[in-house]
Amino acid sequence: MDFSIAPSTLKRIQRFDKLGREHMRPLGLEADRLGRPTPPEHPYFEKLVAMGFGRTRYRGPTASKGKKKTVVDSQQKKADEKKIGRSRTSLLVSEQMSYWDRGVSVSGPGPGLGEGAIISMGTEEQKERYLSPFIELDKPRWGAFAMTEPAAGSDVAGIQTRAVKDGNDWILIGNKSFSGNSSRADFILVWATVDTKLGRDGHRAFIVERGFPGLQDFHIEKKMGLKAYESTSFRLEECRVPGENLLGGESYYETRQGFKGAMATFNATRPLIAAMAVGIGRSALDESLAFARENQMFDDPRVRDRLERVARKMRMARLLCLKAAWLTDHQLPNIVEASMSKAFAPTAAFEAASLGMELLGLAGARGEHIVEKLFRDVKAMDIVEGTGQIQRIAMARKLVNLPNK
Amino acid sequence: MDFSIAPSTLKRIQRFDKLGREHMRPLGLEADRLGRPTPPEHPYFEKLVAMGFGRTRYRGPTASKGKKKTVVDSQQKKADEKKIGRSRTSLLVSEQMSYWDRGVSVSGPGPGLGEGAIISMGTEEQKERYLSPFIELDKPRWGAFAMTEPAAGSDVAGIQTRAVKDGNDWILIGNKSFSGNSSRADFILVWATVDTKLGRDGHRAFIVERGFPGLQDFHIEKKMGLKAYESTSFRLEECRVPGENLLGGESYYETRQGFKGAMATFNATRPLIAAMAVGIGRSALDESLAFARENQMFDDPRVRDRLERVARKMRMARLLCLKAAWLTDHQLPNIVEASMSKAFAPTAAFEAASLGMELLGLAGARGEHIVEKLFRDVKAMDIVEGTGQIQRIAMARKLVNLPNK
Amino acid sequence: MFDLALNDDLAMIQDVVCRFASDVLSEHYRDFEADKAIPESVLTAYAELGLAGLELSESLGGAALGSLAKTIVLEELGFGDAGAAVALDGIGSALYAIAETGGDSALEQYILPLLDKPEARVLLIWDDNQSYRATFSRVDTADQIGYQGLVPWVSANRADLIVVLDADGVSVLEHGYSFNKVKGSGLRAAGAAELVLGTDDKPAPAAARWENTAGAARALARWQLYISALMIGVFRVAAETSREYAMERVAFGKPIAHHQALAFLIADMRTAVDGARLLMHDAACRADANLPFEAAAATAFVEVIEASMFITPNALQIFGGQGFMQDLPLEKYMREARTLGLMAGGVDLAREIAGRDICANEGLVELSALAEHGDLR
Amino acid sequence: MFDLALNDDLAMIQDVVCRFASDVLSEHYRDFEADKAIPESVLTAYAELGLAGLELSESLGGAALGSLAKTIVLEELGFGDAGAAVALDGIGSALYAIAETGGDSALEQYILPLLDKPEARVLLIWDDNQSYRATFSRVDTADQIGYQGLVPWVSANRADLIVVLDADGVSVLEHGYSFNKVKGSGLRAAGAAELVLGTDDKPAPAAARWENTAGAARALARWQLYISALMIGVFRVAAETSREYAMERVAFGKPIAHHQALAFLIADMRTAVDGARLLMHDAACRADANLPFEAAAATAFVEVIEASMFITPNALQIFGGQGFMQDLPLEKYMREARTLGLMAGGVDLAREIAGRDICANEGLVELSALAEHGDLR
Repeated sequence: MDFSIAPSTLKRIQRFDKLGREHMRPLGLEADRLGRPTPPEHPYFEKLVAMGFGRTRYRGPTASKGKKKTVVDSQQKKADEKKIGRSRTSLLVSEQMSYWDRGVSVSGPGPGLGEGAIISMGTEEQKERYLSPFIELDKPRWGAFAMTEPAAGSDVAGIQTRAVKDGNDWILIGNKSFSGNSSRADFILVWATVDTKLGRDGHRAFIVERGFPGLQDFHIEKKMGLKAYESTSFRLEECRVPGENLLGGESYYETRQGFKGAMATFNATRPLIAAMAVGIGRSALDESLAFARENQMFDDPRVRDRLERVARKMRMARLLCLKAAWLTDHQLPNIVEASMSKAFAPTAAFEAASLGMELLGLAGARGEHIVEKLFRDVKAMDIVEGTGQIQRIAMARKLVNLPNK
Repeated sequence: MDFSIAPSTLKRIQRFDKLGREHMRPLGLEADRLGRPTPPEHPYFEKLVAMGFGRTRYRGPTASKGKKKTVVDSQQKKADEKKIGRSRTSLLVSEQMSYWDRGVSVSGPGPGLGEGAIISMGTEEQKERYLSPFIELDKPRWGAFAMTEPAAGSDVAGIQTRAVKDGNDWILIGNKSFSGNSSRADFILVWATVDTKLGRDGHRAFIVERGFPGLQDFHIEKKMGLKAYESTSFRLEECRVPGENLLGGESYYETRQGFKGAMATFNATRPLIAAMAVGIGRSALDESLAFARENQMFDDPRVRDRLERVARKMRMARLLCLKAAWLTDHQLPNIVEASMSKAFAPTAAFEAASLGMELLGLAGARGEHIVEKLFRDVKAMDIVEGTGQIQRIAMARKLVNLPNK
Repeated sequence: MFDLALNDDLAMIQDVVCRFASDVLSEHYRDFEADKAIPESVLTAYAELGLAGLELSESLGGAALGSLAKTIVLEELGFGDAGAAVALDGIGSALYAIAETGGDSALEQYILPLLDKPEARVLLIWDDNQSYRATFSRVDTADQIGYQGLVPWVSANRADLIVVLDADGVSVLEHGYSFNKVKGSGLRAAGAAELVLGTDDKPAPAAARWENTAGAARALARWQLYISALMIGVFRVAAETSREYAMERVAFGKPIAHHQALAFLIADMRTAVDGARLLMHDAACRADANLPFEAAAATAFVEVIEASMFITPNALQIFGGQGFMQDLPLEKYMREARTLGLMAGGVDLAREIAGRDICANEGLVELSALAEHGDLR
Repeated sequence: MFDLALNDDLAMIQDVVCRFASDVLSEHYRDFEADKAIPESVLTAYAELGLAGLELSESLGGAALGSLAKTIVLEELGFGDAGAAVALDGIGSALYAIAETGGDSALEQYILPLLDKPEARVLLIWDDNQSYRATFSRVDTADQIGYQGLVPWVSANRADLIVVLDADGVSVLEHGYSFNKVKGSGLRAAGAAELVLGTDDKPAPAAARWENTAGAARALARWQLYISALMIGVFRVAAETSREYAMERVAFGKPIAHHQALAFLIADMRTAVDGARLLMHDAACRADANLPFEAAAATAFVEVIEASMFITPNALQIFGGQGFMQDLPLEKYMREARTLGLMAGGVDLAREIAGRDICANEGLVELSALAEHGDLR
């Protein structure tokens, strides 16, 4: 058993501290003050690209053709080791970026949430066409992902956007909401259904390019917090999508059972979101402590006790996240642990922010302190990727064989 | 709106303080130390009888024959007023008795939990035969009630004890558990089913007299707490019960729908149990405060804060109980409020006892302090008359039309 | 005897304010918030209800209604829009601070002239003297009591009077203060500013000062009740709105309210609303019966604050992603609840009062305001 | 890098103790409790596992295993029977108190002679000097350190040695103390008595005393970890037992575990188990890596105590009326958990340590024992 962090990981994490302090946090506060996302033309995004952020994991069309074999063994081993710690490392990086500003961290350029699906399900042509521009970015570019609908929420099986085959094309009809960066994206991975009665079996994913006719009515939503990134709703008004933009091609959906099976034992996203909550909570805790220190509040045991409680819950949240990621790294089933981290961390982080407000008192009510912003930011972490209820259902399926129905 | 207690009620409550201090509390501690119920021949029960406790509400066969009309108006009005406050008064009396000792208060002689059912459902002959001895008690006498079964718990619809008609008699076959005072009772009101598939519709209640053949294997259960009263399991080994002992007679069960309908809008028992929890919790709080005062612990704000929290929750619990009882008194629907009080009070009382143990520290671990006993007593209040889960289901049926299935 | 029915007068008042709140306030809350102000027409409409000074004695032209009546009015206003409520009842709990320490003559001098002005604003602030929380201080000179420093946030952009409450009494300031607008987190409809008392070299002078420790304690308790009522309004509407939504919204084949865990959460939210409300009414009835109510009010305030941080975030959560959007009022409920809980000295002051009261109690603990001829022990 | 796998040695130890606990302890817990003692045969059987002094260095004949190993052993014993565990590991955390302040020579003198005696008992007690909780006091004379007063309860009926830990160091008493049997609430299997130190006119003399503030702090932290491990064993078995029962028991037409609210409760209980366990392992690994672990241990202890009062009453509750009966161990789990949480100075001392550590932290908060070449900030 080992609770240490490898120095290489620590270094990767610390890379973000300068960026976070100098850019992410100020940008987050600015967006909050102005009540609008950081515009896509902001130099910060250029800077990120220059620093090498926003790139895809996809290595280009040649990568899958046996390039690996030319790598010498020791290098291979090192790469493997790195790979084996990948989930834990990404988790800690996500936490640290959210520590500086979760909204800003999500606003950054890159292929977006759809990247994993494109890599795992997409055809070679789709990967090349849509991910290649993200191998070395020439400028800030975004990809987007659109599953959620105004009336669907966590019930992803219940999506209503229809996909109707029309010759070689598909026609998409429906509304999407809460889609990150989609008005600035080169493409949006849109989930639709060929038949609402089929549940998940009816789902199809389409890569919809900016400018496709019928992709319209982008509306940047007014959020309670996390204002630095755009969360957008849009309409698919009989949006025509070429047949080759069906993710994975027709054949993929015939063998889909295998994909679903794999998904049922692993979940890598939930611990990531949970870790973001930990980042927000730690930020709130640090700022509360700083305020309490400046104002000589530490002599009051009731202040100390509440700070202790919040710190303890954050600590526990982080460990739960790491456990879930460690399981992922070892290809061990982690559904219980992934959902556990996601069910736990956001409420702990909320408590951190709420306590911060209590300690700040009227200084918090001014609406100009970062703790007040974090109090508005944090609630989203308990909603995205499934609420606490959804997580507990996932846990209970494993723990007590809770039936799906 | 009025939060005061009528002087007459206050007087009724205070009647129990001397009895409680001098008898109930010491008896409760003694039974706990000895690990067995107060024996039925204990002089305390004689004393209760002499004081007029243990009597039935049933007024005898003449009462229903228009005796009321001879009462003059002012007396009638006073009686009505008294009657209208009855639930609130009983509630506060229950609370106060539990404050002194909940186990002892349940051990007292009287017709028991079946009294209400016998009065409302029983035939005139049944009332006279079984309740008349409780109008003026010649000696300590008990009636008992047996619904729960070893494997049924809160799912009362699922009772398994079978009732089989045999000529004019009924044969009862099954096991009952957690039945208060039943080994010392003159009669036990036993619930059985004519057909398990019918659920509640198949239920029948029988008055089983001590000595009926097949009523056997009484076993006084070893409990965690509340040791002063006997909680007993027994067997019905083809126990033969005369047809006239079917509660209400055959005809009653044909019109049963009406009875069920009435029950669906009122519940008077849940707030009573909740009030008992409040009594236990107050007792724990008082003793914790006394300990803290003796040991000069009040200067510590974290001690004060936790006492404040417990006192606040107890206060709130009592008000929720009173609200439910007030609704009953005014014949207003109270299912939500009754279940609310029952869901809330026992956990608040548990917290009171648990905090008490924390304040006592090692003095609590000795196992000789009343707070330690209360810590063991209190948990039962969260189980009898339905756990918190059952209460929330009842609430949700009203609040969000949660379906029965 | 314990009875929760409202008498006819109070039931009528509740009905009138409830209607006003739903017709006039709950539709326009986003405008109020954006403008950081209530339109004159709304101020006038509220004034026409004739509720100003309802707590004043008849000799002062009031309705001689008590704390219970006030909590009923405020809860309904809070149900509509808590920020608007603060602006509409512009004199607010400052009235109590003056009444409890300065008495009728002080009310005549300072409050009555403002009573018929719909736009009147009197700010009550808490002087947390010597505490680590203090952000301004009292600076007395030979001939004058003065205040210097700032209050980081007040729910106003201007004020006709400032009333300073501390543990020993109350001061009134008529000038020497100024406002710097700030963004504000909750209650923006009533304005949001930093209040500056005096200048670097000159404190803001008190026009009057009444020393009265017992009165100051009662004034604080009434303020706590006042804020509690607004907060209960806020979380009651949050609980109601989310309960209704949960019954309509279908997911996984049935209304989300029929998933047991959510049904239970809704049940617990209702319990939190009812329990907090009973504690508040208990304290208000004690106040109206001239019984000690300071500890009861503090207790209610603590419970209300805790309940608000359980109910409003969960109400938002029930709406999922939509709850996080400003198109719906759920996010506002959460902000307003958090902000209100910082007022009237905050939760720790209330805990301190309630806790000390519990510990001071000799013998058996009185657990309720059940009192007429003697308290239940 | 963060890794939760046990190495082969630890996995083997865990397996052995787990088997011992389930074969030998969990069947007989009611007998142990009634007898307030563990039969000699069981003591011997445990001694034969060879785990005594596993934390001692190899030069002292130990296995040089660390805190992590110890927590694994104790958790498994606690899973079987926490009262028995206290008696079986009769030297217990007193060993750490001596090791951390007196070092190897002290261990050689006081502990090694007892190591091969299965019935050896060394009692560690906390001297809450000057606190309102203190029930005995240190009475020093010119030539001797002494102790007078009583400890209201200890989990023993006799002791070979008493080890007194306070904030500054450790004293050892070889005689001058006596035991009065009491009923006990939890851990009765290990005995239950009031410990009397000295007599009215004569304190119990210390045979040795080591002053070492840092060592004393570490000793307390190890004690907290020790108790935490036992408690985790207790609430893990409570959670497991009730989860299994909930899957078997049918009510309202399906296993009670399939009623969503209960399913959620079971999920939350698992979260509480896992979270508390991670905090404990984190602290134990810090200790084994010679990093500061006092605050981490205190944090784990607070969490473990809170989790125990969530898990064990709910586990009982899942069994309904049967849970309240002594035929099943659920009621015992609740009693043992509550009792264990009063040991090692109790929860408030731990809160104090953890809270002061948080507040002492300058700059960004370190939130974990994630440390190798530097802590995460």
